[in-house]
Amino acid sequence: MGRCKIAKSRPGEKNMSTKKMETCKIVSQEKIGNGIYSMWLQTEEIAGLASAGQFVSVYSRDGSRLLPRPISICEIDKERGCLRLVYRVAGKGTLEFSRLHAGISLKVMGPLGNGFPLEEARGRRVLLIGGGIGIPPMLETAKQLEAEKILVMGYKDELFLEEDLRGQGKLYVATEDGSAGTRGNVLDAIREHELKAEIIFACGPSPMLKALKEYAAQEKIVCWISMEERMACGIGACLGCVCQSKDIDSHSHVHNKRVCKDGPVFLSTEVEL
Amino acid sequence: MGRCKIAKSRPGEKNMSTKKMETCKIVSQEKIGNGIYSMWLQTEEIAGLASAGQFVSVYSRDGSRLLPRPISICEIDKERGCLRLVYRVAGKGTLEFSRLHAGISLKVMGPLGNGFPLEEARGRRVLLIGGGIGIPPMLETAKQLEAEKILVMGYKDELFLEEDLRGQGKLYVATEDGSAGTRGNVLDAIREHELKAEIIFACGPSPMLKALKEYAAQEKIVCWISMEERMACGIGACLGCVCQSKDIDSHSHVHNKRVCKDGPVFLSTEVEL
Amino acid sequence: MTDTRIRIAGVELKNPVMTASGTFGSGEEYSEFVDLNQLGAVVTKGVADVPWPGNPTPRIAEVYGGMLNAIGLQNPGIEVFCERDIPFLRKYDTKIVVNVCGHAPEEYLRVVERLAEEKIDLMEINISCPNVNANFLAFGQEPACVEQLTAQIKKIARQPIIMKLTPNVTDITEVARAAEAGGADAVSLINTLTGMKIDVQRRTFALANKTGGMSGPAVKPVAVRMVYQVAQAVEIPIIGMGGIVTAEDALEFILAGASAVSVGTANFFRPEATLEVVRGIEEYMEKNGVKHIQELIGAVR
Amino acid sequence: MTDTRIRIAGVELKNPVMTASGTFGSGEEYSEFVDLNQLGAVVTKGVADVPWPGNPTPRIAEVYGGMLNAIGLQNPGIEVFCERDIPFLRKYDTKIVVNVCGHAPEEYLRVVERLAEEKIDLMEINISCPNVNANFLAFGQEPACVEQLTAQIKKIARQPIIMKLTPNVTDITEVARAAEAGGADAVSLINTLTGMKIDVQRRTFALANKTGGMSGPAVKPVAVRMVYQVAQAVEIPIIGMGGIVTAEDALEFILAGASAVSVGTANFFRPEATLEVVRGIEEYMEKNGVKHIQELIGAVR
Ligand SMILES: Cc1cc2nc3c(=O)[nH]c(=O)nc-3n(C[C@H](O)[C@H](O)[C@H](O)COP(=O)(O)OP(=O)(O)OC[C@H]3O[C@@H](n4cnc5c(N)ncnc54)[C@H](O)[C@@H]3O)c2cc1C
Ligand SMILES: Cc1cc2nc3c(=O)[nH]c(=O)nc-3n(C[C@H](O)[C@H](O)[C@H](O)COP(=O)(O)OP(=O)(O)OC[C@H]3O[C@@H](n4cnc5c(N)ncnc54)[C@H](O)[C@@H]3O)c2cc1C
Ligand SMILES: Cc1cc2nc3c(=O)[nH]c(=O)nc-3n(C[C@H](O)[C@H](O)[C@H](O)COP(=O)(O)O)c2cc1C
Ligand SMILES: Cc1cc2nc3c(=O)[nH]c(=O)nc-3n(C[C@H](O)[C@H](O)[C@H](O)COP(=O)(O)O)c2cc1C
Ligand code: FES
Ligand code: FES
Repeated sequence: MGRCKIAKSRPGEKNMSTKKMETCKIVSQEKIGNGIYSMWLQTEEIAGLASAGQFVSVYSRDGSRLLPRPISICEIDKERGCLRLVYRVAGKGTLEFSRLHAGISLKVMGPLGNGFPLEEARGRRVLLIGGGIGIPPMLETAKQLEAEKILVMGYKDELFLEEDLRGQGKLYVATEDGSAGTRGNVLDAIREHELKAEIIFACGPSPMLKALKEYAAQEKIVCWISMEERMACGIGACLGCVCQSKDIDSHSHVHNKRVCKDGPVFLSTEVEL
Repeated sequence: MGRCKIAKSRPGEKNMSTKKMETCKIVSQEKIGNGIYSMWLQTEEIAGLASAGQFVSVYSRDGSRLLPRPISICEIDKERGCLRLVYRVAGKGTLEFSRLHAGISLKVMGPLGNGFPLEEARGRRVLLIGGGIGIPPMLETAKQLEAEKILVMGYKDELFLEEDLRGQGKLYVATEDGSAGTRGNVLDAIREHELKAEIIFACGPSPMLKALKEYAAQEKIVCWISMEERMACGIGACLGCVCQSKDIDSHSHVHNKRVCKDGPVFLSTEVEL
Repeated sequence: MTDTRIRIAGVELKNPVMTASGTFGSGEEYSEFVDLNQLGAVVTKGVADVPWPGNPTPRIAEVYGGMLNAIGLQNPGIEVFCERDIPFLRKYDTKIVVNVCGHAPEEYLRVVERLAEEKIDLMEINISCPNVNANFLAFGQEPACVEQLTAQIKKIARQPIIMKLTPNVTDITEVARAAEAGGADAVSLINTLTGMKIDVQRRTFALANKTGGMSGPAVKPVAVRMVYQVAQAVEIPIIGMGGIVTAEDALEFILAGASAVSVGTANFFRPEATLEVVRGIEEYMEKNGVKHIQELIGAVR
Repeated sequence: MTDTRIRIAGVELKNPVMTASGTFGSGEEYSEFVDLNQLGAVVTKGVADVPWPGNPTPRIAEVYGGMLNAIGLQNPGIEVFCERDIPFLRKYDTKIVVNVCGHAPEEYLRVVERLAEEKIDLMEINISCPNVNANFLAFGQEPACVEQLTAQIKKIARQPIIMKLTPNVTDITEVARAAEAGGADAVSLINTLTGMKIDVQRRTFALANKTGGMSGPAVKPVAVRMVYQVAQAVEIPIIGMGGIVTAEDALEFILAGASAVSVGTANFFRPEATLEVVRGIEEYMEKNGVKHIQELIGAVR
């Protein structure tokens, strides 16, 4: 129940009427890596409502693909009302997005889910960890966080967003092929540099999150992780996107939490990986 | 069988390898009437192969609509390799087309079907009749025909393409609401002006074609009409687009002819309306 | 002025537009996008006698023009439902249809009995969820079972019941007639078509459950056909669904014989779809001079 | 080097890609776009003992992600077919599969008998066309009828026979088992799903025949599911179809248990679809180090 209180203070849960379905113009589209694209969207209200670690549902323009593509918010420009999404071409939907140029519109719903609990980390020593296409949300999280920030980013080979991240704190990099930073994964980098923190915020592939959950348990530190699951509604209605929860969830009354609404950011101890 | 020989000499049937599937850039798109659009397409080979009265299959860019939209060829610019299509927004597919601007590409297959037998009419007195959205193909037909041309075009109210048509022969107009030319349909115009001809080429709605068929029978003149039917393949393989033939058809061995391949232009006496 | 009111088993709906069970939760999530007061009825996610955890993930897969789901009827159980979801819905001026699921007749009966005291308007009995049983034949596919279950439920039900039919049958009219014979007040159709998707890169099933229920625009032609067939076979009202996104889609069902319609998968990509359908039907009626929606029901034969 | 050869009832195909009956004529029209020599087999439009005029028009309606057809099996009859279409196809280095239709067993048997003298490789027996009979139940939906017809045909057939199954049944494994019990050399599935479209502006059916057979990408999940089910139920080879457009689609069917696949509706909007599927399968095999296509058949369980 302690957790519940924390959750209540997380962004996105305060107000019932915070999600918008909008048609957003693409402001810019840029290839920033091998199959990795960065897109700025002009929103009406979404950017204003958004916080770090939340995501948006992006809809395909082609009627054969109806479900949303959930994409994390990489940067928020509240002044201009713009959102930055950084995504990898993984299939037909993201391929479509990557081919759209500035001026074309996309249907976007958001902001969705609960972001990272920045208040929890304020003034503390924080490890911000991103792996692969889990790196983008860590940028806005780093930007907003008022704390001692240590960034650890794990790549397969080619780096992306590292310029943007470098300004946000001490940046450590791990690459699987050893082409930059530590050879290996983010935990290898953490161990190599003997990095220590009071709290972890992380987003990345399941194996990484699983390893971090164990690491945090050993080190007895609080660890918040952002999870992924296939989605249909994106707002908590269809029960498509659940992850297993340690305890019986107060909404579902079974051992399931909805990634889209109860997450995507969870305490590592409240979910099974 | 006499008809069969005529058919053999119609454009499009000579060579087996005359149909192309191409991705064509839109050169221009213009609204020329209430819900009526004119689009020029840059083709690779289709324009070079096309003749008057043939049509093309235009494919939607949206994966929810897979079947072709058959659209008649309104004008052919062989030198530039361009085709003009004039179409009415009738549903979702044509609505989509109408929203595309120059530079965007469309998948087009063609040229399809058999056009008007221009040779049959050379040097004779010809009535070129168009009704509604059947008017566009009569433009290229008029342009190519070396004959004494009398054009009779029937509209609901607002005129379109009449500027283009006026240069091609003596033009008579009928409008249902009487706002221009004869009040009524094309036959009313023919009767009002006591127009006479040795041969008719016509395209328009079924009731008009039916009336012309009867008129031609009474007047004992040869009448070629261009028919419409729902299509799937557009090339004669699926048997979706048949019309009823008076005699047993030599291909189908039943009383059916394929509009897409055996037509769309038929002798009025060879089909039931 | 157009009159869109319809009646199902004596319950009057202000218009024929409902939500489809399982696609709208109990209305709370979508109340951010939709004024529930404007809907004919809200149909809730299926509820069982006890909480069900549902299937493992992935539970969702996209398919061409639609989706597969294998939620496996996760639900918090009837007690929580009565305490939390019914009071929420009762704040709105809309009818409440509770969708009921179970593994066996006793389980359905327990839920129906529990609902007797509740202020709900209709019950929809889901006998067609293909995701629960490992064997492919569910008992919603056997006319005799359907008739029997319907009769058992009718015996104890305080509210009128709608039997929800599966499309995964040779002859849906047989099943519809069985429901009618058992005393059903209405039938609703279609539930999802059983489908499968294989991930060729990973060489696995896209869904943990292997098969899932297919829904969305892709299934509409099958749904319209079945509604038409059932409309020729039974006297009780039909609630039509399967792929409805627009008012035009809804009108296809109504013209085929449905008295009301449900909007399901469309909510996921057009949260305001239900309201758009309500408005679009009104516009169609006005444009075509249709005074009462009744004139449209089954008008195409 | 990849080996894409497969065998169906002793007939070796150079690759598992065929055309779907009724979507490719007898190959002539598409030979402008496709080198028929590169196809595993050409399956012809259904042929009956005498010419059939088919249904009135409209015979075609577009639906979301697919189409409805109610051609009604128009065909020139077996005599013309043998004189014209078989000689045309015999010019190519591909296998010939003749699709056979009829209203009653005697009609099928007359066609099968007439084909005995012809140099064709396989016969595909269409027992599932929903467009011919006014009543909704065709005899391809009754396992007993299927077994009996299969046995009758097997008695006189000189070429191996493929029984083509309808998806409009509660349990397709029952029908597949009946075909196997009757002696079928292979089964193919799915034929079209019965659907309906209503034109709400004109308030009429979109098809003159009211209902039509649905095909195209929209039906693929149902087709893959049924191929998987049948693969668990029978020993004879399966030819999978329903919505295949790309090599990835074809591989779904193969991984689910199909030995070969047919490309149908896709020909209408991608005339070169068959060849693209052939090439795409080869590329997939090369990329994934699959030496023989056999390794993929039914590999996902
Ligand atoms: C909360 C959340 C945040 C995400 N943030 C990002 C991000 O910032 N950048 C980024 O590149 N990717 C992100 N992803 C993953 C991204 O959603 C998928 O890569 C994308 O949906 C793939 O779509 P596709 O059409 O290209 O692939 P396809 O495989 O063709 O998609 C088919 C279907 O599967 C779904 N799907 C496929 N992969 C995933 C996945 N990994 N997670 C969820 N659904 C999936 C699609 O949404 C679609 O419905 C995020 C996922 C989640 C759940
Ligand atoms: C040989 C031929 C030539 C044609 N030439 C022209 C032309 O030059 N200009 C023009 O505006 N229209 C022409 N048409 C009609 C045009 O094809 C239809 O208006 C168009 O296909 C409608 O598509 P939609 O998506 O807007 O309508 P929808 O109603 O949404 O289309 C649904 C389906 O029905 C088919 N369909 C709808 N109406 C027709 C129709 N009248 N004929 C055939 N199929 C139809 C569509 O192709 C599509 O498959 C021609 C038709 C034929 C057969
Ligand atoms: C995610 C999801 C969950 C569903 N859950 C239920 C359910 O609990 N009970 C039920 O009767 N039908 C359920 N259905 C079926 C829908 O109510 C509806 O019958 C079906 O989806 C067809 O309509 P559609 O194409 O508009 O979605 C569910 C459908 C989906 C997509
Ligand atoms: C226009 C059309 C005509 C068809 N005619 C036949 C036929 O004569 N015999 C037959 O067995 N199947 C026929 N079919 C069914 C196809 O062979 C195939 O089983 C079905 O369309 C599913 O495959 P698809 O989705 O790839 O088209 C026809 C399908 C279409 C679309
Ligand atoms: S995607 Fe529907 S509950 Fe999360
Ligand atoms: S559209 Fe296929 S035969 Fe004419």
